[in-house]
Order: sequence, then C-alpha cells, then structure tokens
Amino acid sequence: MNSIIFTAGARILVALLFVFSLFMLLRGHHLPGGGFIGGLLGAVAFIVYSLACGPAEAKSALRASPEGIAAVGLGIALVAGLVAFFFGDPFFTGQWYWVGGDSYETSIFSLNTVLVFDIGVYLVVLGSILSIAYAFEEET
Amino acid sequence: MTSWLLVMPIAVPFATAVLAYLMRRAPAGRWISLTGSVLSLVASIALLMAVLDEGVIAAQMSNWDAPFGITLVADYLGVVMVVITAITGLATAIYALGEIPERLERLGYHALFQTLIAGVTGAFLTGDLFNLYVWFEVMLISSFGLLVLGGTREQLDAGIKYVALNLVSTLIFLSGIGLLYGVTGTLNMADLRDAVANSEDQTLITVIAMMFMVGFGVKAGVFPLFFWLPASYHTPSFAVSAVFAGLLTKVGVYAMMRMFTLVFVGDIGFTHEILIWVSLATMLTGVLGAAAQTDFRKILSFHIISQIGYMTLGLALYTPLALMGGVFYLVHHIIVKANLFLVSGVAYKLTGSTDLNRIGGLYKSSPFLAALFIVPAFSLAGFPPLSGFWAKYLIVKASIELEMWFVAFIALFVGLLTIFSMTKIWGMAFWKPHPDGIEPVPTRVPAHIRLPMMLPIIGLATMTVLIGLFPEPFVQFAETAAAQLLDPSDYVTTVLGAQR
Amino acid sequence: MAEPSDPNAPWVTPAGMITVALTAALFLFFLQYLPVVPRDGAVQWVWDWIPSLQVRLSFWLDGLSLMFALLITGIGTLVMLYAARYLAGHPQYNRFALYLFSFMLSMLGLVLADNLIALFVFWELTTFTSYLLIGFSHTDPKSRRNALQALLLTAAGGLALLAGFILIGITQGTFELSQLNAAGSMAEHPIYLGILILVLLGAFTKSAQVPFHFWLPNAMAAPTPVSAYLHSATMVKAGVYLLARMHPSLSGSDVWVYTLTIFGAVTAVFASFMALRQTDLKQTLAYTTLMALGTLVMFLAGSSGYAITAAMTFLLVHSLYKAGLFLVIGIIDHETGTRDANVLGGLARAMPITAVAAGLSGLAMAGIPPFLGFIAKEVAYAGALTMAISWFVVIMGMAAFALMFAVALIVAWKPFFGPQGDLPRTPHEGPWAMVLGPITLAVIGLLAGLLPGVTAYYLVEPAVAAVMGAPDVGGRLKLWAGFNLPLLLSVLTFALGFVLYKVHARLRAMLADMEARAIDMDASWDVFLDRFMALAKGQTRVIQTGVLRHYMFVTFAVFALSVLVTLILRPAAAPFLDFTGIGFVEWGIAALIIAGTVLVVLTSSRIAALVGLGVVGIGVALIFIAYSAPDVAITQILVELLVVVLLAVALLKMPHLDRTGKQTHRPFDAGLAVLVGGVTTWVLLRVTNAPFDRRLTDFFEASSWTEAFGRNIVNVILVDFRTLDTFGEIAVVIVAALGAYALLKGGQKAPPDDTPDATKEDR
Amino acid sequence: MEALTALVVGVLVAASVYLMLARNFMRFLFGLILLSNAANLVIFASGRMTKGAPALVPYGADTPAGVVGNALPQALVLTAIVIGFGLLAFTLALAFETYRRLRTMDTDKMRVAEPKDADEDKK
Amino acid sequence: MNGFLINLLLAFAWAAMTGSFGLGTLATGAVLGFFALWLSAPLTGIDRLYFLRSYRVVRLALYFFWELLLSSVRVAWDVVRPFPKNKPAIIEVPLSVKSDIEILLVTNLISLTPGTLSLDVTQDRSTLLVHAMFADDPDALVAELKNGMERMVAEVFEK
Amino acid sequence: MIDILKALLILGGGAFVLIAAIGIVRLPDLLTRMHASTKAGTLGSLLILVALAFDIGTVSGTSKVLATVFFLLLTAPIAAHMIGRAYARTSVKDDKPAKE
Amino acid sequence: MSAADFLDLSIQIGLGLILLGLAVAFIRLAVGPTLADRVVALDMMNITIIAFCGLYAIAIEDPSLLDVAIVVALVGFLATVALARYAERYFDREKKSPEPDADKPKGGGDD
Ligand code: NA
Ligand code: NA
Repeated sequence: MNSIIFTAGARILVALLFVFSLFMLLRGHHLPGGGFIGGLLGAVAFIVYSLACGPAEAKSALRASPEGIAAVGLGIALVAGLVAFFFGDPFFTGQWYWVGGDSYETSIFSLNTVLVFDIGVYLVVLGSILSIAYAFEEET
Repeated sequence: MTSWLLVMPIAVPFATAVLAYLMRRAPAGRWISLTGSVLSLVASIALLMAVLDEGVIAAQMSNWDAPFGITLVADYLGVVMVVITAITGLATAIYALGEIPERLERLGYHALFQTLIAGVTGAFLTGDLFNLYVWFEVMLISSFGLLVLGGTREQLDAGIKYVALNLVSTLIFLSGIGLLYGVTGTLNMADLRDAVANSEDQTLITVIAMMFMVGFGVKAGVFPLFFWLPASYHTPSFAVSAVFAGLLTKVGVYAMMRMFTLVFVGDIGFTHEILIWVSLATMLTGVLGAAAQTDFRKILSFHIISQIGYMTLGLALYTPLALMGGVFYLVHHIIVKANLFLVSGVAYKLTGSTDLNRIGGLYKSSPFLAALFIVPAFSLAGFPPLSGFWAKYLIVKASIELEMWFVAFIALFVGLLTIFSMTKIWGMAFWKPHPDGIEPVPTRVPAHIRLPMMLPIIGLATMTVLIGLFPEPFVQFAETAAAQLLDPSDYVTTVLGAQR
Repeated sequence: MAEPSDPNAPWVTPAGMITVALTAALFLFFLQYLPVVPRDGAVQWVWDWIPSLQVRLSFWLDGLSLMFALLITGIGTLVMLYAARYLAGHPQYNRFALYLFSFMLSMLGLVLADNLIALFVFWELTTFTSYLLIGFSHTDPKSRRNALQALLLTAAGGLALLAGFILIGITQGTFELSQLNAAGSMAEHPIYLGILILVLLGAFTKSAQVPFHFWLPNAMAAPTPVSAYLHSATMVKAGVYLLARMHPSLSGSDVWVYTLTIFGAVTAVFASFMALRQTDLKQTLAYTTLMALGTLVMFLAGSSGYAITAAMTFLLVHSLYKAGLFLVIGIIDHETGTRDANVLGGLARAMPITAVAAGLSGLAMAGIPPFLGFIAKEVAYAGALTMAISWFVVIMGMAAFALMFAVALIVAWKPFFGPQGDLPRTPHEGPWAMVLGPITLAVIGLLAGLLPGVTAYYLVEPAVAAVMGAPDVGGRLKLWAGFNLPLLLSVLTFALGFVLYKVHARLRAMLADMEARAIDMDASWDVFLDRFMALAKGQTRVIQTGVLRHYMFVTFAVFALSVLVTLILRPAAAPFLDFTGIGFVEWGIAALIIAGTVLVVLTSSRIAALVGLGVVGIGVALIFIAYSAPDVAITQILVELLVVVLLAVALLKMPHLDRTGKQTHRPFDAGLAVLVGGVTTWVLLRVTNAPFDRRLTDFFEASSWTEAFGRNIVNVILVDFRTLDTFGEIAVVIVAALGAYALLKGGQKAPPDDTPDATKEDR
Repeated sequence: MEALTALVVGVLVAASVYLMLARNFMRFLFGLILLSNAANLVIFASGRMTKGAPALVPYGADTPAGVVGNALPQALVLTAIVIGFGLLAFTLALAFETYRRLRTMDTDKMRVAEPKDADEDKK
Repeated sequence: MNGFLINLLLAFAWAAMTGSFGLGTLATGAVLGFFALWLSAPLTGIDRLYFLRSYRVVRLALYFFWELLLSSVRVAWDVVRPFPKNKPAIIEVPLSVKSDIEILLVTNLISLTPGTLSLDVTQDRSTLLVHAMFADDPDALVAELKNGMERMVAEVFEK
Repeated sequence: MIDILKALLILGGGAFVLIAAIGIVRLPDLLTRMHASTKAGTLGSLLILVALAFDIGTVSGTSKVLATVFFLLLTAPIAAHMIGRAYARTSVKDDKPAKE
Repeated sequence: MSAADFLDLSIQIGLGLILLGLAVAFIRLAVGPTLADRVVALDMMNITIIAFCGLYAIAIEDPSLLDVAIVVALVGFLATVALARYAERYFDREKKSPEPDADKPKGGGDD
C-alpha cells in the first residue's frame, strides 16, 4: 500500500500487538483474555503486517504456513487432552505440576495442560484467520 | 478406562486429520487417512463391545461431574451410529484412494473428511446439548469444505444453497439451546429430562421443542425443509456424496430421536403427532421427486428424503416396535445409500455421465457392478430378504398395530414408488444400451483406480445381504435400542451418576 | 422374440448342467415324500430365523405343497435342460441359468413356507427373479417396459399382501399357516374383510385376474422357456396356491365365495376370447393360461370336496399340458422362425416327435378321454353343481372349457396337421434336449389320466385334504363315472368347442373389432404412468424450484408457523415487558443497534451496509460491556473487526448491491420477517420472564478457583469445565479456514469452463 | 434488560430474515451476520443479564465477591461468536468464488446445479 | 533507535499492560518482546544508534498535549459556533526528517495539533501533504510546522 | 476534591466527544470533519481515561490507562491519515466526487 | 450536593454525552455520502467506545473494562485502514479499467 506513515506505524504496532496477544493468552486464566482473544489479536498483528508489507512478506515473517500453524495448534490442543490418559484421568482433565511446591499456594508457578490447551487454541485461531485473510488478500 | 473408549472414536479422526493435513503433499496423506479410518473402526468396535457388555456407558470429560462438565455417553443407539459411521468412513476412505485426484488431496481432502467423521461421531456420543451444537458445526463446516472442494460451477451453485439453508437451521438450533438453557438452567441432556418435565411453563417447552424440530428437521431433510439436499448432493465427488448421503441427514434424525425421546416427551400428542404428518409428507414428496429425475445421483438424493420420512415416522409413532424400526432403518439406510452413491461413481467412471439419458450398457459389460447395484437398490426398495425389507416391515407393522391404516398405506405405497425409481436407474443405466454405443468395460479403468472403488461397494453390499439374511442380532439390538429410548432411566442414571 | 441360438454352440455348459442336476436332485428329494405324505400326513422342517419378529423358516410339506414342489422341480428340470439347448451360445446364458434357478428356489420356498412372513419373502423373490427373466432381452425397450410392468403390478399386490399378513399376525397371534389353518376360518373377526381384501389383492395381481391381467401376456417378452415355466406351473400359480393354502382360514364367508367366483369367471371368459383373438401362438397360450387361472380361482370359491378336487385336478393337468405346449411352441419358433398361427401348418412330417408331444398335450387340454383333462372337466362340472350360484359357474365353466377345446385345436392340431403355409425356415425335428421336455410332460399327462386312482391317491387327494383342512372329503377321480349330468355337459362342451374352432377365424376379426372399442388396460397403464410422471414432475417443480429465496422463505415460514401453531393450540399467556432497571445507557445502546440494523436493511450502498454491520457489532459489544462480560466483549469487537477487514478485501472483486429484476416479493418477505422477529421476541420474553436456575453457574463460581485454579471463570469454563466444546470450536475454525483456503486457492487451477470431468481427472 | 434485549433481538431477526430473503447473496451474507448476533444475544439474555462485576474471582478470594455476571452463557456466546466467524468467513469465500465463476450474486440466476429444464425428460 | 531500545520499550509495555513492574514481569516482557522482534525483524531493520534525549521527549510531550488541547478547543469552537468560519486548503510541507519513526512522529503530532491534518507523504519522503483548516496564510503555516513540531522531533532523535 | 476533578474531566471528555461527533456531521467537507474526530474525539477519550486513572488510583491501573492513551495516540492519527490519503487520492486529484 | 453526588451526576451526564455522540456520529455514517465520510464516522465511533469503556468502568467501579478499552485502542484503527485501503484499491482498479470487463464488479447503484 506504500504509505510511509502507515508502514512506520505498523513497525511499532505489529510487535506491540503481538506482544499484547501473548500477554492476553498467558493471563487469560485469571483475567480477561485467553487463547481466543490472544489468537485474534495475534492475527490482527499479522494482518497489519500484511497490509503494510504485503501478504508474502507477512507470511515469511511467520516462518511457517498459517494452515500448518493452525494444524499444529489443533494437534497441541488434542495432545493436551490426551495427556490425561497417562495419569488415569478422563480426556481433557487438567494436569497440574507445581514447580517449587505441592499446591498453588506454595509453588512458584505451575506447568499445566490447561495452558497448553489454550496455546493450542491460540495457534489455531491465529493460523486459521491468517490463512483466510491471506488467501483473500492474494486473490484480490 | 470407559472414558477413553468413548473418547477414541472422536479423537482418532481428529488426530488423523491433523497428520493428514500436515503431510498432505506427499502420497502419505491418503494412507494416513486410511489408517486413521481403520483405527476409528477399531475404536468404535471396542466401544460397541463395552456397550454390549455394560449397557449404557458414560464418562465425564475433563473430570467434572455431570451436569457441570460435558458428558460423553453411549447407549445402543449412539454406539451403533458410531460404528456405522466408522464403517462408512472406512468404505469411503478406501473409495477415495481411487476416486479423489491429487489436486483435491493437496487442498486438504483427507483432513476435511476426517473432521467430518469426527464431527458426526461426536454428535452421536455427546450427552450435552451445547456440545451437540458444536459437533453439528464441526460436521457442517467440514461438509461445506468437502462439498465445494474442486470448485466447479455446479458445486459452487450447490454450495450457496447448501450453506445458506444449513446455516439458518444451525442458528435456529443454537437459539433453541439458548432458550432451553434459559428455562432450565442446564445443558446436560439427561439433566434436561427432569428439568423440562418439572418446568412450570409446558407451553413454552413445547414451543422450544418445535424450534428444535425445525432446526433438526432441516438437517434431517424432512418436508418441507429438505431443499438443500437435492440442490447439492449430486455435485461433489462421489466419495463425498456417499458419505454425505450416508451420514449427514442421519445426524439430524439421530438428534431428533434423542431429543424427542429423552427430553421433549411432555406433549407427545402434539409434537409427535405433527411429526407423523411431516414424515408422511416427507416420504411422499421425496419419492415423487425421485420419480421426476433422470439423473443417477439426483434420484438417489430425493430418495434420501423419502427414506428419512420412514425413520422420523418410527420416532413419531413412538411405540417400541416403531422406534425399533426407526433405529433399524437408520443403520440399514446408511449402508445402502452410501453404497448406491459409490456405485453411481463407478458408473460415472465407466460411462462418463450420471445423466441416465446419456448412459447405459452397464448390465451387458459390467455384470458384477450390476449385481452390486441390484443389492442396495432393491434393499432400498424394501425387497426381502435384504436389510431394507426388515426396516420397512417394522415400520409398517408398527403403524398397523396402531391401526393407523393411512400411515401404513403410505409407507407401503412409497415403497412401491421406490421400486419404480430404482428400476428406472436399472433400466436406463444398466439394461438399456449406451446411446452412443459405448461398451462401458470395467477393465478400461486402471486397476489402481478400479479396485479401491469396487472394494467398498462389495463390502457394503455384503453387509446389506448379511443383515437381510441374518437380521436377528440386528433386530434384537434395535429392540434394546428402542427400549432404551422409550425408557431412558438407564441413560439418565448412568450419566448423572457417572464417576469422576 | 427370443434370441436365436447358435446350433453349433456347445450347450452342455457348467452353469446349465449344474442347475439341471440340482433341480433334478430336488425333484428326486421331493419324490421320496410321495408315498410318505398321503400315509403319514404333513412333514415339517423348522429353523428359527428371526425369533424376535416371530419369523421362522418353517417349511410345511403336505399334499398341496408336495404337488406344487414336484411340479416346480419336475417341470423345472425339463425346462432348464430345454433352456440350455434353446439358448446355447447366448452370451448371457449363465446369468439366465442363475436367474431361472433362483426363481425355482424362490418358488419352492413359497410353496413350502409355513410362516407367512417367510412366505412373503419368497413371494417377493419370485417377483424379483421373474423381473430379471422377463427383462432378459434387455436391449429391447418393450422387454424392459413389460418387465417393469410385471414387477410393479405384482409388487403392488405383494405390498397389500404384506399388510394382510401383518394384520393376520397381529390379530391371530401367529404367522404359522399350519396353526392358522388349524384354528379354522377367521371370518368372524372384525378385521376379516380387510385381511381378505389385502390377501386377494396379492393373489389376484400375482395370478393375473382381471383387471390385473394385462401384465401376463406382456410378460411373454421373456424367452420361451421362461414363459413355459413361469406362466404355466409356477409364478402365476402362486396366487392360486395362496388361495388354496389359506382356504381354511379365509374361506367361509359370502365375500370369499362371490369375489372368487366372479373374478375367476370374468377372467376365464375374458381370457378365452382374447386367446381366440391372437395370432401369435405364444400369446394364445398366454391367454389360455389366464383362462385356466380364472377357472382355478372360480373353483376355489367353493368349499365342497368336488369343487376343490376340481381345482386341484385341473391345476395339475394345466401345469403339465401348458408347460408342454409352451415348450412345443418354443421348438416350432426355434425351428421355423415363426409363431404365427396363420402361417404354421403341416409340421408333423418334419417334426414327428414334437407333433406327438403337441398332440398329447392338446388332447389333455381339450379334455378328451382318457386324458386327465377329461376327468378334470367331469369333476369340475360336478363341483360346479355344488357351488353357490351354480348355474353361473356351470355356464362360465362350459364357455371356458369349450374355448379351451377350440384353442387346443388351434395350437396343437393346426400347426402340425393343418395346411402348410410359407415358413421362414425349413423345419427340422428339434434337438433331443428340447423335445425331451414336452414329450415327457405329455406322457405323464396321459398316464395320469389312464391311472386316475394312482393320481388321486398320491397327488390330488392329499392336496384336496390340505386345502379342505380334512382328509377324505374330496370328489373321486374316475375315467368313467356313469351317465350323469357332468358327462352331458362334457359332450355339450365338445360340440361347442368344435363349432368355435370352425368359426374362430371369423370370430377373431369380430373380437379384434370389439377389443378396439373396449378399455385397453395395457394402454391405460402407459397413460397411468405418464400421468404419474406428470404429477411427480409437477410437484417437484413446485417444491424444488431451484431458487434459494423460495427455499429460504419456506424455511422461515415453517419456523414461524411451528411456533405460532403451538401458541394457538396450547394454553399460552402473553409475556410481560419488564423495563425496570433499564437506564438510558441501555436504551441508547438498543437504539444504536436498531439504527445500525435499519441502515443495513435500507441502504443500497454496500459500504454503508458494511459500516452499519460494524455499528451493530459495536452495539452488541456495548451490551456485553454494560453487562460485565469483558471476554465476550473483546471477542465480539475483534471478530467484528475481522469481518469488516475481510469484507473490505473481498468486496473489491464483488458486485454492488444492485436491485435487479422484479421485487414484488419484498412486501411478503417483510411480512414474514416481522413475523419471525415477533415470534422470537415473544419466546425470548417468555423465557426470561421465568425464574432462573443457577445451579451450574453456582458450581462454576464456587470451583473455578478452588478446584480449577483459574480466576477468570469464563476462561476456566472454556479450557477446563467445557474443554470439549472449545476443542470442537477450534476444529470448526480451522476447518473453515481450510475450506475457505481450498475454495480461494483451488479454483484457480481448475480450467476456466469446467465440465464435471474436470474435477475427477485420473491420476 | 432482558425485555429490551428481546426487542432488539426481534428487530435483528426481522432484519436478517428480510435480508436473507433477498435475491442478492451479499444481502444474505449481511443478514447472516445480523442473525448470528441475534442468536448470541438470545443465549446471553437466556442466561439472564446481571449488572455487576465480571465473572472473575478476585485475587486473595476463593469465590467471586458479590454478584457477578453469569459465566456459562458468556462462555457459550464466546464459543458461538468464534464459530460464527468461521462459518461467515467460509461463506464469504464461497460467495467470492461463486461470483468469480458464475459472474452473478443474484440467487435467482444461480441455476447451474438445478437447471431450469432439469425436470424435463429428454426423450 | 536500535533493537535493544525497542526491546526495552516492549518490556515496559508488557509491564504496563500487566500492571506490575516487578523484575519477573519485566524479564518476561523482555523475552516476549525479543520473540516479537524476531518475528517482525524484517520490518524493524534499523540499527542506527540514537541517544534518547529524555528531556526533549518530555518537552515534546508537554508541548504536544498543550497543542492537542488548544486544537481541540479551536475545532470545538468552530463546530459549535452558528456559522463555521474556516478556509480549508491542502498545503505541501517540505520534510527534512527522513527516518520512518521520525516521519511517523511528525505526521502523528501534526495530525493531533491545531488546524492541521497529515494526509500523505510523497514516495520520495520529501514532502508532507497537510490539510489545513485555517489556511489564510499557507506559507506561514508551513514555516510554523517546520519550526515547531518537526524541529522538536528531529531534536529528540538527534545524534 | 479528587472527585470534583474526576467529574470535570468526565464532563469535559463527554463534551469533547459529543462536539467531535457534531463536528463530523456539521462541518462542510470531509477533511475538515476529520479535524473534529481526530482531535476533539481523541482528547475527549483521553480526558475520560485520565479520570479513570484517578478513579482507580493504583499503579497498575494507571499504567494500563497510560498504555491505552499511548495506543490511542499512536493509532488514531494513522487511521486519520489513511482516510485522508484515500480521500485525497480518489477524489481531490481527479477533481471529481469520491465514489465508493 | 456533595462531591460524590456531583461525580455521580457527571458520570450520568458523561454517559449521556457519549451516547449522544454515538448517535450523532451515526447520522454521518448513515448519510455518507462518500465512503470516506462513513469511515470517518466509524472511526469516530471507535474512539467513542474507548471513552465509553473508560467511563463505564468508573460507573460500575470495575477496572477490568479497561482491558476492552485497550483492545479497542490498539486494533480499532484497523477497520478504518482496511476501508480506506479498499477505497484506494477500488479507485485504482476503476482508473485502470474504466471500461467494463469480465473481471470488474458490475457498476451501477450508488456505490
Ligand atoms: Na433413501
Ligand atoms: Na405353504
């Protein structure tokens, strides 16, 4: 679109939006946010990118095809559910590992499948929306 | 572990879809899809064994008690639908090896196909109303993709109508869920049974029930909501139309059967009475529509509608025998109708068209295919001793037992008209010589295409014959399924009492 | 016309010989029961088939079924042997053999079955296999049409029969014929008339009684061995068999007597005249079959021993001579290339053995002593005198028998001993495999007449006993029964028959004239099918218009009506509007949404519509903000934004919102729209008027942090309490993306104007 | 507020039905977007609309302090919004591609799959 | 303005968004920011080092907010007075700043200050197209813009 | 005292927002209208956000408000520029009314 | 009137002003007449939403609505950008191929 002003703004905004999207993803379990909102924001970031530099460059910045990212995201979400099998729990039962303690109160932080699932959601939403947006962009 | 038996028939096709998509460019995609379909069948048979062993089984996803978490549950009806879905899935996955060109594979055919199977299976197994909506959507969006994959003008045109009408039904369904939740405060279907029964505003419940009936009615393709079906089913690739014909409308019928035996049973004199008339109109208009067509797949498409009428009639009559007939009909019809569409694909390969006026000569040069057509075609027409006869027999007997002479008359009369259409295909595609004098010799099609296409047809035809000749286990199964539907106390206690 | 066989082609093929051998073995199997059944009574075999449905593969071999079984397998063996030679070298002979053999088995099952449902299964199998046989010359459109006609008519009757059987099963509590018959007549049951009508519909269509007769002559499109088999001994007799088999259960009412008498008589006489009318010998025989079927039905109306004995004897005779004569016609056709009665003559010299066979069968048909046909006729007159409206039966019977006499001369005498005509081919004696059948049948027919006691003891009397439901009640079979009324009637019959033969050429012209003026059922069939097709097409054109907005209109109308009808038919109080606690902010937001909506509806600028949608989206997000749903609000805003972005890209290559064509439907659309909107509001108001059950929400609020370790309850529901929903949801998103991607990217590679082939290229 | 939302839903539904009955498929698409919004509002209102704090558990507490919005319908609506977006995106792609190939958005003229003379036997 | 600076900025942005300036938060922000920059590296490929002139930033900020207030009042007055009086025109302002970030800042600030609105920058980055609401004397306006906002921005980024 | 300040900020913000809206309706041409939305609208929002910052009073709340303000100041002029540029390119240069 | 009362009143008045602003902006959005006019109005509404979120957060004393405001502030401009870009690209196309051709959307109507 070769607007110098927009491109210059986009340089800041893309990074900002992307960081913000990760922020929304990570805090989503406790405050407004989560995988959907994060993924949508991430997609917006890369749409801004593609508006500034064209879909080809935005795609290459993504390092992987959006469809692939989405598929991997779905795989991650599925695995987050299947992990419960090895702990004798039903599908999608959240598995929590407390780092430095044995409960929420005593631990420093936790590793858990719930967040892994949300990351899968994030990737699916990001990849899918970008896939659609880029396809439209390339066809017009 | 019960929990995982319920999960695997859904999880396997999803995992397959992911892998098949990531490896879609290599020929690996189709083999991954095929392997996945085999595993799905194994998983669903394992579930079947468990259900036969224990009766209704249920599990709480994410380990939250019902009705707070999402329940997966398999009773006889649910599990048989899952198994038959896996069978249809495997059959069409094999068929696709021969039919689907690489171009469509690269566009993600296998992934879309597997998510379709996953969505259908999820719909059959879920015990949660909103979750049912989600599976409906998974199935629907996959079917959208598959329907227009390839992008011919015909497909796009069909896609517009298919998508438009299905989206409307989806939104009606979604609103219905919202409203029902607003009345009862719950989404678990077993929990809803009591909540609905105890509701003080039964008129409102009936109104919402009618909304569900309309929403499911579009999916099932009942009169007068079936437009999307004949508008589209003749356009996608044959493997796709086979799996559509076999499974998609049945999900609507299944959902109707589930909701109108488990939840909406407070005003049977109204809801089910209406459904009787809807069913009759469906049977008649569908079969008349078929009679008017001269295209192989269009005839088959209209017949789906007609046969759906029998299934909903089984529900509407609401006696053990009628429901049994409905369940039997569901299973029989999936096998038979999917197979007929697969046959139409082979006929197309051999003759170059599905327009009955432009093809012919198959009987002379492809007797084997002719035999494989005859079996599902006459089963569909209700000829004994094929599966369709027992299905129709149960429905007719149920209506005669109720002394609903008119219903029985229509059921039989529509059967006669079905014979008419099936013999029309037989006469024009098989008996009649090809108008251009072409001899559609099967061996002209290369073996690596022909064999994968024939194998599932043989398999499904064999099943049709076997069910017809040895219906007892299936009848008994349907009987138990019907009993569980009419008295869902097992279902309810199993779901609500499922251990965390 | 059957396809001519290649005289040099090998005819001893595996398919042919296996079927002949198997059928012969079956014949021998049943033959061993010939002494057993008269002595020890019925034999039963039972396999449980579908116990849950009371359907058993129970077989009941008594006099009636034994006679049929022997006829089916015996004639079947001869016909199959004949067919092997007749169709030697035919490319589809193997299929033919398979069909014929399958038909034979089905027929056998039909006559042996004791369970009504099992009987019906075999009944339909005979329908199906005969469809394949009649349509054997499938490249001929006429052949296909006639096969379909036979199929539809007999299947329609079959469906009525099924309904009748189901009714019997429901009312009588059993499907076993042996039990039903043992229980006696069900004429007193309130539903008896319904059952009777349904069963008769099945029997009459199958046995081609007027007015369902027309399929039978048309079915002659099949190769001659098929005609010989199906239309003599087997399929068409299935209806007669059923009436005989169910005689104990269903007879015993006036309806039974009069219906059978009248339908049988009308069929017999009508068919007789039609037989005279034909010039094609095969057609002539076909009509005599009808005649015989009518006669049999007429006599089954009776309940006296003589009436039933007459029926059983005549059934036996007819099966033998009719099969023989059909086979003879086949040989004539095979050897001379024609079946035209006007042309054929003087064949006796070239085909002596065939002539003998034809002569013997003809004499049996004519009812000349000492053939069994004579005895049958005698018994028939004796039986007729015992029946209700006996004068009618006697007159009708005499007309039929006299015509049979005349036809016998036309078919069996004239081609061999009449004046020779101009033949397409020089005739030779037929090959032995073909001649064996007719000569064997003719000899058996002669022997059966010469030894009436044996015939009676082993075949007729057990059959009669089976039909009557009691032994030793039949009439006696005697060659010489003394000077009595039946003998006098016989003599009268011969005289009448001879006169008819003499004048048949003139009669034929007269009949042709009459036929032209009569209602032609066969032509009506075509008209009926055309009308039916017109109806089907008309209804489909009305319903499936191909126009999306029609579909959409109906769908929405059904939705609105389904709610409205419920509200009208069920007690329904109007909901109340409670605006308390709604401040100006909420009113403002509502106004904004409505304003945006109105803009989208009214504008013809797509960009205005787009921003209008944006306003609605913003308004909805404001509702979510005002009612404390930040997650939903953010999602709503982001999604709304993406919608605008995508539309702004897509619209570049899409058309404007031109209003093209006539828009007269819009007022109706608006009406429906208001209706649907109103209905939705009504329901939503009613729902929200009621108190709410917060069970689920309370649980989520209580355990979100304490058990699921998350403070954002909405998110915890999404990723923990209801993960499966979310999983399905992301699956929807990804599949939507894949689908859209495939659509947008896949189309490019397709050729610009694609035929259906374009998507299905081979690899 | 449910009463007012019900009125808004009614307007949205009426408008979307009117749009979906139009011949131009773009209008259908607009109607679809409105109808999705209406369905979401139905769910939201069915769970009753609570003016209060968002459904969050404050730090340091085990359960929400005071009345908070009903979280379940929020989660359902969120799911429905995202699903609706997926469906809409696909439908838009379909409309786009259809126009590219059929050169019309007039659904009355979309008669490729069900041609006008399809029901006439070509004898 | 180099990568490190942007990274730091992003880390603080993160902290601001989380509302906690603890070391952990900042570190997380820095890591995430690094990741974000890595992703958007093709966009932010400037490696010239600038000293952040903080006092100039503050001065610029204060000046800007004051101008924003002034301009808003002026516009508001023009909106509400019975007969709006303005002489709009598009004027061309020669640009001396060249870097993207400077141009962005200049144009954004011009847009938010009295009577002017940046429309476009020519492709050679030499001219800024500005819409002026009260363009009685275009030349004076150009001079004012160049000596005001642009100079101050340039000073912020001065080496 | 702080309440009064908040109230004034709110009233001022609301007034600027409304005036900006009136501006885009009342002012004669597009570019002039954009002055209203870009400046008065932004300022109005800023004032209210400042009031919110005072209202919350915590560091985290304030920092969030600052982030919002920063984002708004960054994006609003860019958006305005895009419209202005599009308007200038599509209508002014060719001297004909912009068509959508 | 106490300061708190005055604040409450101001909040109500402020909300009223903001909603009125939305309504007025809607007029321009509906009237147009050009794409740019509508986009300006939409942009104005975006900014107003931020104000609304902020003020409503004060009104219900819940800062979590600020999250909504942040999102709108960050991404709201994208709609404007996308539409502006649409206008430019559409105009470029029209200029490139003013004569009707197969690939161009049918003209006519008012947009
Ligand atoms: Na069907
Ligand atoms: Na029997």
